[in-house]
Formats: sequence, structure tokens, C-alpha cells
Amino acid sequence: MRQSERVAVFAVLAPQGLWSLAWSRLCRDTLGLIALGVVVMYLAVVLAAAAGWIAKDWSHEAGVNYAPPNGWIFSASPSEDRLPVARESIQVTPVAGVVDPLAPVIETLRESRLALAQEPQRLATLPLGADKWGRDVALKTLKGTQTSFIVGLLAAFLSVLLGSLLGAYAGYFGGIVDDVLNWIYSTFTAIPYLLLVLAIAAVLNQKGISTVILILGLTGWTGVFRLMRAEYMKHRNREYVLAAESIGASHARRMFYHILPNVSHVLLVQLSLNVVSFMKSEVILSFLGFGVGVDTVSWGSMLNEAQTELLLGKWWQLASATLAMALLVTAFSVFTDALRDALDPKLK
Amino acid sequence: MLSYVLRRILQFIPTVIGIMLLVFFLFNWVGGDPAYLLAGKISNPEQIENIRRQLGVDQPYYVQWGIFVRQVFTGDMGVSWATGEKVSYLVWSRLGPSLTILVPMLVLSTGIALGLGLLVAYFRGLATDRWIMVACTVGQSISILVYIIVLQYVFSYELAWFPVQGWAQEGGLLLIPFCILPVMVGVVVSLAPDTRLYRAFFMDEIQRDYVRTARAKGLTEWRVMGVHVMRNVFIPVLTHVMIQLPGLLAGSFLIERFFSIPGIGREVLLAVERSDFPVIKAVTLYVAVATILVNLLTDILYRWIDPRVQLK
Amino acid sequence: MTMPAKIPLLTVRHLSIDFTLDAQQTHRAVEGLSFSLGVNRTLALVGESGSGKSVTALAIMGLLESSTCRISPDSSICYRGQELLKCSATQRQWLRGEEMTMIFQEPMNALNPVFTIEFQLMEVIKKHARLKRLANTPQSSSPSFDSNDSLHQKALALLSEVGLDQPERRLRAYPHQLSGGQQQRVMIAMAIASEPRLLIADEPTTALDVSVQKQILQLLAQLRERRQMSMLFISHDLNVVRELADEVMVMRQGRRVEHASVEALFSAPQAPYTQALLSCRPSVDHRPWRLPVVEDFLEGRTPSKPCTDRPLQSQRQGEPLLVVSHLSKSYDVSDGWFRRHSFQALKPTSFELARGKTLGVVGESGSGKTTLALTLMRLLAASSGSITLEGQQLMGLNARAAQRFRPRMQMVFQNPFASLNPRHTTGQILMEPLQLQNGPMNAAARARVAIELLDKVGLASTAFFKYPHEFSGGQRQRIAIARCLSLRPDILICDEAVSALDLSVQAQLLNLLQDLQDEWGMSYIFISHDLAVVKYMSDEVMVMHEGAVVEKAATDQLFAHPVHPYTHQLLDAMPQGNRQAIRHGAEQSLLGDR
Amino acid sequence: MVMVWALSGLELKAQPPVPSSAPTAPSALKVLHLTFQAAETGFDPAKVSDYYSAVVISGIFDPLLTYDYLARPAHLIPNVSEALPTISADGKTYTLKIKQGIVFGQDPAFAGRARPLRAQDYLYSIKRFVDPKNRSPYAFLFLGKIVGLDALVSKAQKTGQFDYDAAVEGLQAPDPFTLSIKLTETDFNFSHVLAFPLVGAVAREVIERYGADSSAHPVGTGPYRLRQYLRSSKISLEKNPLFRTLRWEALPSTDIPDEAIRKSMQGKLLPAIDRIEISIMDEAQSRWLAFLRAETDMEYQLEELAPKFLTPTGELKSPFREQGIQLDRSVDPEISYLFFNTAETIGNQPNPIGGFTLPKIALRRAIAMAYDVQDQIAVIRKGQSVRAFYPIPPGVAGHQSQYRSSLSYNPALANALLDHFGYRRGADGYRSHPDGSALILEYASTPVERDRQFDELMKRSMDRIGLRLSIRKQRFSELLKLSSQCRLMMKQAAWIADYPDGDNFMQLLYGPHTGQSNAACYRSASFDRLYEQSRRLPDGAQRDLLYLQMTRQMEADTAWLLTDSRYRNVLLQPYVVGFKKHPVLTNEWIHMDIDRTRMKKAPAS
Repeated sequence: MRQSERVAVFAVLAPQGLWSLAWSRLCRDTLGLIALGVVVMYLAVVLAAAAGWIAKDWSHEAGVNYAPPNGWIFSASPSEDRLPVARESIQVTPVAGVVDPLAPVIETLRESRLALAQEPQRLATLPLGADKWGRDVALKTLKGTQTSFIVGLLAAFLSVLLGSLLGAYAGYFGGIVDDVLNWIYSTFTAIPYLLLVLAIAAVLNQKGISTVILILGLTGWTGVFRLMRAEYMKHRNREYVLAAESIGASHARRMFYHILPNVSHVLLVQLSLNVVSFMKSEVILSFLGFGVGVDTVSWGSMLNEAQTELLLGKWWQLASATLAMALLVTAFSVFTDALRDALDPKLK
Repeated sequence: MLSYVLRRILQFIPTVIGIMLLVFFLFNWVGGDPAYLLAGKISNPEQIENIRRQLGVDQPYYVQWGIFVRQVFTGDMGVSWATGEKVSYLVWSRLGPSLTILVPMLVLSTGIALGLGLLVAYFRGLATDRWIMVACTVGQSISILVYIIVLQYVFSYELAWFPVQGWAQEGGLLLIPFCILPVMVGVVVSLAPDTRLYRAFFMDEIQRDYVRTARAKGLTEWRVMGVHVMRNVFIPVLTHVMIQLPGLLAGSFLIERFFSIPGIGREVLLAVERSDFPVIKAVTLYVAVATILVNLLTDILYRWIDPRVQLK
Repeated sequence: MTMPAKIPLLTVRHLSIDFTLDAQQTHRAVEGLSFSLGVNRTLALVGESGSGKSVTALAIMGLLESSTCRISPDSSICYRGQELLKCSATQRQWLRGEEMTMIFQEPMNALNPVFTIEFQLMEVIKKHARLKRLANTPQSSSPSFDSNDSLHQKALALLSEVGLDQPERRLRAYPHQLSGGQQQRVMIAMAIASEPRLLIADEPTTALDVSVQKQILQLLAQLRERRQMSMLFISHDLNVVRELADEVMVMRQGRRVEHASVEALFSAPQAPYTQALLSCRPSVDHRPWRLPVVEDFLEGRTPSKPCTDRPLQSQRQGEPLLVVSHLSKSYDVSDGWFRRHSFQALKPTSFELARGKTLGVVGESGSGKTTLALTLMRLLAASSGSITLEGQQLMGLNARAAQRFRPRMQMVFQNPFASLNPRHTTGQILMEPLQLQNGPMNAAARARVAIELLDKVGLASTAFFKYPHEFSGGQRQRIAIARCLSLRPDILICDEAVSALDLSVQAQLLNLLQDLQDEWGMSYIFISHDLAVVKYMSDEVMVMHEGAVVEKAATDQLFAHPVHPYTHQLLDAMPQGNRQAIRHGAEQSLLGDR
Repeated sequence: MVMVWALSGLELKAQPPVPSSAPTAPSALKVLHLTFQAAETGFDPAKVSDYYSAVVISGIFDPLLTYDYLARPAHLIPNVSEALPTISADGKTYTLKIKQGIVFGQDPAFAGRARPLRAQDYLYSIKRFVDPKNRSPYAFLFLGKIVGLDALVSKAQKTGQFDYDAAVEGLQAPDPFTLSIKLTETDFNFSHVLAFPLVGAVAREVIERYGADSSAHPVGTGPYRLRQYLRSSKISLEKNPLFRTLRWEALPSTDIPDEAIRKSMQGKLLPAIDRIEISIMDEAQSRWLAFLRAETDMEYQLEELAPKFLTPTGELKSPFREQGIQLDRSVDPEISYLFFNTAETIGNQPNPIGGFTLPKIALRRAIAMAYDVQDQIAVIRKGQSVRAFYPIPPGVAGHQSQYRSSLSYNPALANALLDHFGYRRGADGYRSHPDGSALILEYASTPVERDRQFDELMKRSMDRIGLRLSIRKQRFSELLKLSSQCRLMMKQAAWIADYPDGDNFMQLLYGPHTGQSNAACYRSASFDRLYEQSRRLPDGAQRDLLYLQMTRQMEADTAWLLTDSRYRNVLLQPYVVGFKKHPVLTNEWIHMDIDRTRMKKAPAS
């Protein structure tokens, strides 16, 4: 049978019909599409920054300290209270009776008349201004976007992975498995978020992006767990799962081949909700001192720096970071809503 | 009813044990050594040893665990390492200010969000709905830190409407000027997400058959929404409000810190900075137990608000 | 007060309704529908799902969502000389619940779960009292008339009138504390509280058990007589309608197919579609080899006179394929502190099933039919008893050994929308059993088998790539059957396999099942609440009630000479299309649900 | 100039206890509002260590000696003693006489009777510092210093009970108003310990009555008493009605600001301010806004906001000057420094910057030369600090204002030095050890926003000379522990004077203090020898010479890079008079007043 041969070839490459259906529904939501566009734009920035195409030398001191914005987007009059920077020329006080073992070496080196490296010219204004060291706020914002986005995304992945795995087991198997996992869940949720964060931070005892991700991931899984457990409990006795059982599908196959695709829209929505909430949490973590390390920059670290700067009238860092964050978070939220609508099984 | 409550409380025991294990593990086992902080600027090993002995952190873990269990069961969580204050008293005295901010905040934001949710659900699909939702989405995308900094700056300093921060020990009406701005910040921050959520609750309920029945009975649209739908929406709203209550107690630390409100959240931050473990442990446990009790209360309230729920 | 009977109460002209799917696409749900309803008349709208009957009712009530539905401008709905489509929203709202009322299919969902019956009933009574006062001012504004006490008395009287006992207690109850039948009675009480001129009943009995259905129908008939209401009765079941309606309008895909008096329609249906609807439902009197299907009529192929009846086969012949003895299933329910009691969902049940035979199982909801099926399939662990398949005891086998017997027994579930994984294509669904059971077969070979199966159940091979949501209910059930067939089972359990389907589709599937049995020699366990379908399919029938088998007999014998009182009751409740029977039973229904 | 304390004690004995409510109407009360930027821990002198608790304690309790309010450098004067202590020639015995007629403030513990201050009270208070139960962070002030005291401590550690009644040879009261302290070693600076604000007299009855809660019930002989106390939020002090009569008296001065203070305060009964209201405000934004709105009268913790109100040259900006706001600007008796662990190993790992071989010293020297102190002052401190070259800060005995360090900023030279010793740069621009192994510096700091700025500066500085830096973030308590175990490689540290004597600073580098205050774990035989010599000398030119040599020795070994000493900018509302920042005393408000005539509107209370 020619036809069945041809079909057989295609069988292996089954199209993702439901997802494409959701996609076409999403395409009808103009606002959702715009939001998606914004998110994709940010994603491009993140990738470009990660690849080092943009904002590579964000830590380069391009402008003078607190250089104001030059009016492209914001404008501010240059501050008059520039602090005088004068390098003192030192006449070392002579002290008798103490020998400096390095003195001979230093003298010879000094005699070879080393030229002090010329400080490069620094700009008086920058598009979005400069921070206290004179680093370009625009580049910092771009780099911060990369960090915050990655932190949000990876932490969300971690929490969703953890929450859905545990939730799937608890909801699917029920009984003692459910009791134990539920016990862990209720223990975790009974402890207030702040204390849990502080406690986990104390355990990890390290700072940096990976720590932030771990803290957020390890504290953020409970919501996903609750949802996934409920979904699995609901689906576990659905007829299609029973049908799978009656044709001899194993537990793992039923859990991950049959049920998982049917709850994946919940996961996707949870994922994007968590991305948003984790990007916001990163700011709070930074405030608590569990932010990213000094060799990188995130929106949280920028906002924390900007806190006192605002009172000094240096508002541009606060404005840049807040705007960049608000735009992405808004777009992401709108996109999540659109996604939820598009994936809503009720609308089928 | 009573037997239900008793049985529920019995069921809490494993959770409480879990929390105790976690707390003990975190603070007694892997938590830092507070002796050096307490020893001050100039310390020597004997002094460190002395402090460790005084605090009981030199004991084997099983002994420490025993002490901890006894503390939990007697309700006497010892004294703060930093101030020597009784921890139970400390937590108790910080509860008032926290609640003074939290309760009005929760009532206001829930009330306003319910109203807005009803409004946008009523106008669903229309421009009013769209714009309020967009405003909410934008509103919730800004960090609470920015809200606090900017609102404090604008309202206390530029406009000078409220005191910058502070607290009236005497309590009562004197507190009102100090409360307004923190409560306002809290409401502003939680209003946007709450409205979005409550709108979703309303939209869920509106699709139900009983709404069609109510309309078929010839009730006005406001009665359908404001009585029939609203009463059903109360159920998920109640869950939402109750579930976030204990977390707020410790979670409003940012507001408490910026407005110098002597509440629990600020105390926790202080204790963490000082490695004051008895305080952190006690707050964690108390709040955890409060969470559990609030859950129980929620279930009891459910029976009152949702006749379908039976307490068994 | 009453209008002359000749002037219709309600006139619908050229009613067309469009549903907005999105910015570009619309779907026409009702197309140019016209009819009229006289005073104190009952018009039945009959049609299969998607025929536009409910939409029409909602349009008359003014309950369509304006954001998603558009009534075309040349339509007209005229109520007592008033053009409803030109009325303001407030006017429509005044009419609703006062002049025209409506009851719905699912009484559980239609009542607000968080308010007492009293609250919900009083809303209507109070509104009615207020409107009445407004209308009668100032002559008879006696304050005592609508005092709370008198309103309360009125509520009690209404509940009594719809046949609810202990009305005081019922008033204080919440909807979930009532049974389905009682809930529907409350709905009816609310609908008649304002003494409406028009009652619209949208499938009011579909969600109820047969015996309750009969009582509700009797109640409606009786109320209509007493209250002098006009009634618009919507149903998918012609037999239900026959007992109640004066006129019947058959609808299909938003259009009118036939409109006639009930006698004319049943005695001489004009439209082929009506003929089809009347004849494709299995009757308790005949057992044709094949059921006629709608397509036959529409394409003008009036089926040759139903040939000889299918012979009934005795169960007893030959070696039994399946022997079930004392199979039971119970659940532990905890109540109170540490006490538990066990609830027996399935009381010890024994039966045998021979190869190639069909065992029918009938019972109302909660009778343990599905528990029996799931326990047989070992999807539920049995509490006790044994299942023996061709001499092999299945209970107590280890998981691996039990797995080998899985393919021998397969099951078709009730809901074709739930039993197919919505995220898998038909191909994936059909190939999965092969992959799981016959390891060595390669993907291409599996696909070939899958396409053969599709052909077998009457689906095109293009179905292979499609997802379940792209099929109609009947087609999905075919896929579900194909999935079972792929394992070549000895026994196929059909749990309400055709109950969720429209009549015409039901007939096709029953034919398919019969054909497959003839060809493959499978045994069926055929579970249904529908006596007619069971009678058509089965060689032997078990009647289940509250988890136990109350009667088991050869089909014809059971239908002709039921022994157990419950069986009697079931058979009596079957809609026979006899108006006399309804009137006769009216007195009984007053005693109604207890 | 010298301030003379006047006292007429005999009257007091006859005075009945005064009821606690002040006779003046509340509106007429002079109230001073201050803020703390961190919470206090309690008011039991033997149990606290933090600055803010000490501030409050110094208003409630009286030490034996104190410092002259206006004199600089700080100058010891008697407080409740009749005169400065008589010190025996060997510098081992201190004898003091206490003024008679001083009584403790009211407390239920005294059962309504006036409770006179006696020499025994000071002995009891000193013993409380070494009682193991109290875990006093200031036990080091007395431990090992007083004859016979350590024996009592070890006995207490065994029995678990400190015997306060046991006789101690070094702590004697020959009569109720005479105090004799015998030291184990020569120490001419012990008077500073007796002036230490926490070494005030507590009454044994009070301590025993309140037990563990003594922190909330401070009862002393000082000018103020605790009125209201909401922990870590609000502290309110009011005049102690039983306080002895004390008048503000000073000799005329040629110093113009001092003379202005003298004019406004001379002859006033102290304390002049009725109430001190202290709020704890954690965030600088809150404190600044509160001061601007005159919710507070005095604000001295606004370092990060200084550019808001100061010109680059350190003067008050004109809008504030026009409002009459006053600025008092002085350098704190404090040093900040970057220390390098000079031990060979950290834990069991080799310390990449430790040891005294030339390449290691050169590495430390290069780091010191590359660290940009100017940027620290200009950017992080916002110009609110002065460069520190000498380990002893201004205002402390032994300070050398003219001294210039041999460690100067010169990254080019630092690079050359590293090149010279074979720290070669790799492909990524970072240097490795001369033997080719990876070189990673580890710099420790706490996870607060302030430290992040130092981290950034450190990273920039090290990048400039190609040294790879990893930053270790740890809670403050953890860092303290690690630092006392010599397990930190590099860290910023600061030391503020406990008492205004150079020894308090020089001991930070003394070898045997490793594991205590010597965080650099610096052990230099020559330094230690010089330090031991200095211990035996009183303040003077001879000791200054030793300090100079010790300083240069430390530089030669490069154990520290001294960075800066901070300015203390105190903002005062126009109506606050008599303020002058004291280098050691923290209770200036005892000597201040509020001039109601200069008050435009009543500050919100």
C-alpha cells in the first residue's frame, strides 16, 4: 500500500498541532504580539550581551564621575559640586632605624623614570549619564538586563523543574509519596519567604549569580508544586490515562508521555510568571546583600546604588534601571496573559 | 467542630516537627558562630570559649536539639543573644506595630482591588477594562524598592504631607500620621497584582451557569455581579488573603525599615545582621505556627462562607 | 386578562444569529428561523447538538452575550405584540423572570452554590411582589400582602407545588444538599413563582436518571395545565418530546427541518431527517441487523425494510471466556477521629461471559456500573473476588505477568473527549499500544497497522496526522475503538460508549460495534443507562442498583418478564411517547422525590 | 582651657526623692531629637559593645573620670572623683577619692530611700565586666591587668558563679569613698580606662533585682534617666531629678567658636535640656528627610549624602546656611585601613600574599601602591574623609599630623615592581606567581551596599596592575571569626578610639595580639620589641619616637595600607547651642542647650 508507506514515513515526524493552534491564537492577540516582540528584543539584547557583542566594556570608565545624561533620552544640568581630585606629591617622612628591604629595588625602578600612564580623556556627558565611577549607565543597563534576565530565567527553570517533578510524583502516586512530599511542602511554605531566603543564603554561604539563582529556585518551587500536584491528581484518573494504563503503559510513561504534555501549558505559564517575579525578587535580594557579585551588574545592584544617588539628585541610574525593568516586566506579564489565553484548554 | 479543630491540630504536629528540624538544621548546624561577634573588638580564645559555653553552642548537637525541643514546647525561646531581652516578649511587642500597618493595608487593598476587579469584570472587553488592566500590569512591574524611595521622597519631603518616618509609642490616634504613608505604599504595591487576580476570579465565576440563571430570573446586572458573583468570588479571595497574611508579617520588612516601624520584619533584619539566632529561630517558628493556625482559621471561615465545605 | 388564543404569545421571524469567533470569522448558529407559539401551547424544539435550539431560547430570553453574539438586524422576536429586539436592556430584564422564565439542563450548576434555596427563591418572589405592587398602585397596596411572612408562605407553597416534601427544611437547605431531581424542582419553583406566561425548558431532564426524568416531565405537564403557561421545550430526544408537546419543530444546523403537530410528526414525518431521527434509535421492540443511519435518509436511500431480527444467542453455550466470581470493591471512608467505615461501591458480583457474546449492564448513576468495568480492567484494585480469563486466574498475578493479560481485555470509555490524549495525534494514539506490546515492530510497520485500523473503523487515512480536537465525538469514539482493536482483545468493555453522542452518530457506532463483533468474534460487556440500547446490543442483561446486581437474565426474558421491582421501575420510566401515561402519572409526581 | 566642675553635695542628702513627673508643663520642655542609624542592644554597661548603646549609657552612668568638653586633644578631668588619680611611681597603683553626696537615681530597688554612691559600687561594676556570665566585650579592659582578678575569674568559670564578695587584692576600698586599684604591670594610661563611658557605677541592688533584664533598667548617678524605651525604635531620656548640681563653667578662650559656646552656656545648670528623644532610623534617606523637616534637631550620620549640604571645600551650602542650620565638622578619632594577612598560611593553604620574603613583600607593596585611596575619599566617602598616613588618628595622643607614609599611590611603579619580581602577565592580562601557578587574591567584605563600593574600587585597582581578585562575601560575624583565626587574606577594617591614647591603635599590630585584635596576623620581632618598650612609657616625645619607628617598620613589611579618617559632619538646627564634637565623649548633649528664641516653629514631637 503506497499510501500507508508514505504515511509511515511522516509518522515519525508528527507535527505539533496543538502548539501551532495556540500560536495562531496568539497571533490574533495584537497586544500579546507586541509584548512578545518586546520580550524577543530583550532576549536579543541578552544574547548579544552574553556573546560580548554589546556592553562588553560596561565597566570601562567612559565619563566623568556622575556625568549627567546628554539629553537624548533624559536631560539634567551638570552638577556643580564636582569634588576636587588632586594627587598629592609626597615627601616621605624620614625615619631613622628602620630598614625597608625593598628600598634598593624601588629606587632603581624609580630611576628608570617610569612614566605614569596617562589617564584617558573622560566624557562630560553620556546618553544616559554615568554612575559614581563614571561608568556608562546605558551600558550598565544593557549588561544588567543580561544578568537579571538570565537570573530570572534560570531560577524560574530551576523552580519549575523542581516543583513540577515533585508535584508530579506527589499528585500521581498519592499515598505515602504524597504525604512525604506534602510534608516537605507544608514545611517550606510555613516558613516566611524572607526567612527562608536568609536561611538558604546562610547555608549556601557564597555570593554571586549562581547563588541568587539557587536561592530563588529553592524557595520558588512551592507554587509550582501545588499546581502540578493538583493537575496530576486531576489527570491521573482521566480516561485517557486509564486508557494508557489499560494498553500497558508504565507509570513513567503515563506521567511524562501522556500527562506532561497536557499540563505543560500550566508549566509554561508558571515559568513566565516566575521569571517576572524572580526578576523582581532579585532587586530585593540585592537590597538584602545577596545580590550579584562585584564583577557584574544587575538591575537590583543598580537600584541599590541609585537609592542614595536619588537624594543627591543623580536620578538617572534609578530611572534607567526602573524603566528597563518596567518595560520588560510589563511586556512579559502581558505576554504571559496572552499565552495563558492562547493555551487555555477551555477555548478549544 | 471542636473535634475537627483538635484533629487538625494533631495533624499539624508533623509540619511543626519539619519546621523545627529545618530551623535547627539551618541555625544550629550550618549557621555561623555568633561568639566572635559578641566578643567585641578585642577578644581572646578563652573569651570566645566562655561565650560559646554561655550560649550553649559548644554542646553536642543532640543536646542542643533537646534544649530546642524543650524551648518549643515550653514556649520559652530563651533570650536574645544581642540584647538579653526575652524573645517571646520581643516578638510580642513587635507584633502590634506590624499589625497596625498590615491590617489597614490588607483591608484597603483587598477592598479596593475587589471593587476594581468587579468594575473591570463588569466592563469586560471594553476600553475601561483594557486600560485598568494595562495600568495594573505596568504598576506591578515596578519594584517595591522604587515605590518606597520615590513615594517617601515625594510625599514626605517634596509635599511634606506626612512625617518621613517614625512611630508614636503612645499608640492610638497619634499613630495615624505615621501610618498613612507606609499603608499607602503597601496598598499601591499590592493593588495592581490583586486587581489582576481578582478580575480573573470574577471572570471565572461569570462563566458559570448560576449567573445565567440569575439573569434569567430578571435580576439587575449589578445584583447579579455584586451579590451572586461577588459572594462566590469571596471564596478564592479569602484563600488569597489568608495565605499571604503570615508571610506579610515578616515580609513587609522593606516598608518597616524605610519608615522605621518597630515591627517584626525590621526585627528579623536586625537579628540577621547581628546573627541573633534565638530571635530568628523564634520568629521563624512563631510565624510558621501562625501560618498553620491561619490555615486552620481559613478552613473554618470556609465553612462559613462556602456552605459546600464540610469539616470532617 | 388572557389574550385570544389565536394571537400567538410569541412570534419569531427570520431569526439569524452569528457567533463571533474572532475579528474576521463568524459562525452562523441560527439561520432565518421563524415560528410562533400560541397561548397555553407547548412547542418542542428538537435537534442534535449544534442545531441552534438552545441559542434560539437564549435569544428569546435576551441572555446572549452581546460581545460574542450578533442577532442580524432583520430578525424579529415579538412577544405579546412587543418587539423584544428593540426593547431596552432594562425592559428585557423586567420581562425576564416575570413574564418569561427558563430552566436549564444542569440544575446543580444552575443554582448558586453559596446561597440557600430560600434566598434564591425569595429573590424572584420579592421582585414579582414589587412589580405587582407597582402595577396595582394605588388601589390595593395592602402592606400585609408582601409582608415577609406572606412571602415566606408563598415560597413554601411553591415548593409544595413542585412536589418537594418538607418544604421548610428545603428552604433552609443549600443546593448541594439536594438531589438532582430536587434541584430541578427548585429551579421549576423559581421559574413559576412569578406566574409567567412563557416557560422555556432547555433540556431539563437530560442530566437526570431515567426515573427522575419521568417525574420531572410529569411535573411540567401538570404545571402547564394548572398554570395555563405556554412552554418552549428543548430536547435532543424525540421520545421525550412526544409525551409533552403540542407541536414539534425539528432543527438541524440552525435551520428548521420540519414543524408539525406532534401527532402528525410522529405518524407521518415528512422530512427525511425527521424520519431518520425517528428510526435510528434502537427500539425495544425490534432487533434489526443494522440500525438505519441519518445519511441513508438524507441521501434518499430509504433503507430496505428492516430485515430479520438479529437472533438472540444464549449465554450458556460453550466454554466461558471470562468467569467473574464475588468481585467486589470497597473504599475506606474516614469519619470522625479514628473511625473508618468502608463503603461498598461494588458488592460481590459474579457472572460469566462466553466468546462472541454480549453482556449488557444497565443501571442508573451510582449503581456501580463503571466501578465494575474499572475493576474488571484492573484499573481499580478489587477488594475481593476473582477474575478468570480462559482458566487463568488474573487476581494476584505479579505486575509483569498481569501486564501480559492487559491486551486481552480492552475498554472504550464514555467520554470520547476525555479518553484520547489531546496532545497526541491519532497516529501516535494508535501506534502506542503496538509499540508497548509488540516490541520488535518498526515505526513504519506500526503506522501501516494504524492506517488499516482507521480504515476498519471507517475513518480516512488522513486522520492519521490529526489531533483529537479536529474530530467530532463519534469519530473520536471510533479512534478509541481502533486503539482497543490494535491489541486484538478478546473482550471489549464499552462503558456508556455511545451515551454522550447524538442519536444519529449513536446508531452508526452501534452498527460498527456489531460489525466488529461479527467479524472478530469479540465478547462485549456493554454498559449503559439506556435500556433500549442495551436491549439492542445484548444477549444477556444484568441490572445493577446501588452496587449490586439485582437481576440477571437473557435480554428478551428480562424485558418481557422483569422479576425484580427495580427492574420494573426502570422499564416503566422508559419514555414511551405516551401522553396518557404522563397525565396518569401526574398525581404520583406530587409525591415526587423523597 | 579647663572646665571646672562645681558641686554642692551636702544639700542633696536632705532632699526628698522627687516625684518622677517633671513639674514643668510638657510644652515648655526643651527636647532634643536625635537619630541613631542602627539599633542599640541594651543599657547594661557590662553587657554591651555597640556605639549606640554606649551613647545612651554615657548619659545615665557616671565614670570616675571624664574628658574636658572643649579641650583638644582630649584632656582627662575628674568626674565623680575629687581629683585625678594618684599614680604610684611604678605606675601600678591608682588611688582615687569619690565626692560625697552623690546619689543614684530613683528605682524601686532602693525602696524609696536615697542611695549614695560609694567606692564599692565602682569595684562591683568593674568585677561585672569580667564575670563570665555577662560575656562583656570589654572584659579586656581589666582582664590580666588587675592583681588577683584573674584568679577569681577562673574560679567563676569552674563553679559557674562569680563571687562578688570575695576580696581582690587589686580592687580595694579602704574607706567608703576611697578607691585603690593595683595593676599587675606598669601602665600610665589606665586613667583612660577609668574614664571609659561604660565604666560607670551600677548599684548592686538594681542589677540583682532585674537580673537578665538589667539591660532595660539602667539606674545610674548621671544627668539623665531612661524615660521611655521601645527597643530598637525609640529611646527617650529625661533629666535625672536626683542629679547633683553641676554648672557649665569654662575659662575664656581665644578660639572664636569655643568662646561663642562659652558665652551661650557659661553658668547654666546642667543638664540644660529636659529630654533627649532618640529615634532609630536605618536608612540615610529617612534621616536626611527627617532633619530637613526639623523632625530631628541634630544629625551626624549623613556621610553618603554630604554633597547634598556641603560644598566641595567642606562648607555648608548657602540655602542651609541662610536657614541658620549649623555645621560642626571634625575628624573622627578613627582610622580605616586595608590589612594584608602576613602569615605564611591561611588554614592549611599557602597564603599567596603572606610571609616576609622579598617577592611577597613586593606583592603586598604593589597592592598597597595600586589601591586608589584618592578615589576612596572622593567617590565612596564623597570627600568626607582625610587621608590617613599614621596609625594614630587626629585627636588621639601620639598623632603625628606631619607624617607622610612611604606607601604612596603609584600603579606604574607597582606594575614595574611586580614585573621585576617575576609576576608575569598571562594571555588574559592577569599575573601569575613567579613559579607560574595561578595567583588569586581574596578580598573579604560584608554583603551591604556600602561594601560593594569598596569591592568595586578594589577590583578596579587590582585590574590596573593585573592581579586577579575574588571577593568573599560573608556576614559580619563570620568575617570577625575568620579574621580572628587569621583566615582572611585582605580586608578593609576600621578602628575607632576606645580611649584617646595611641596605644589603643598601636596594639592592633602587636604580634601576641594575633587572634584577638591583630587581624593582619602581623608578627614582626622588631615591631613587637618596640611596642613592648612603648608600653612602659607614659605619653611623651620618647614614646612618639618609638611609635614612629613602629609605623615605618609596619610599612616596610607592608602589613597595612592606611587609607583615611572620616570627617564627622554634624548638622544642627538653628536653635541648638553649645555643641562641639568631642573625640571620645558621645554625650555632648549633656553640655548643650536649646535656645527657644531662635526657634521658628516648634518641631514636631
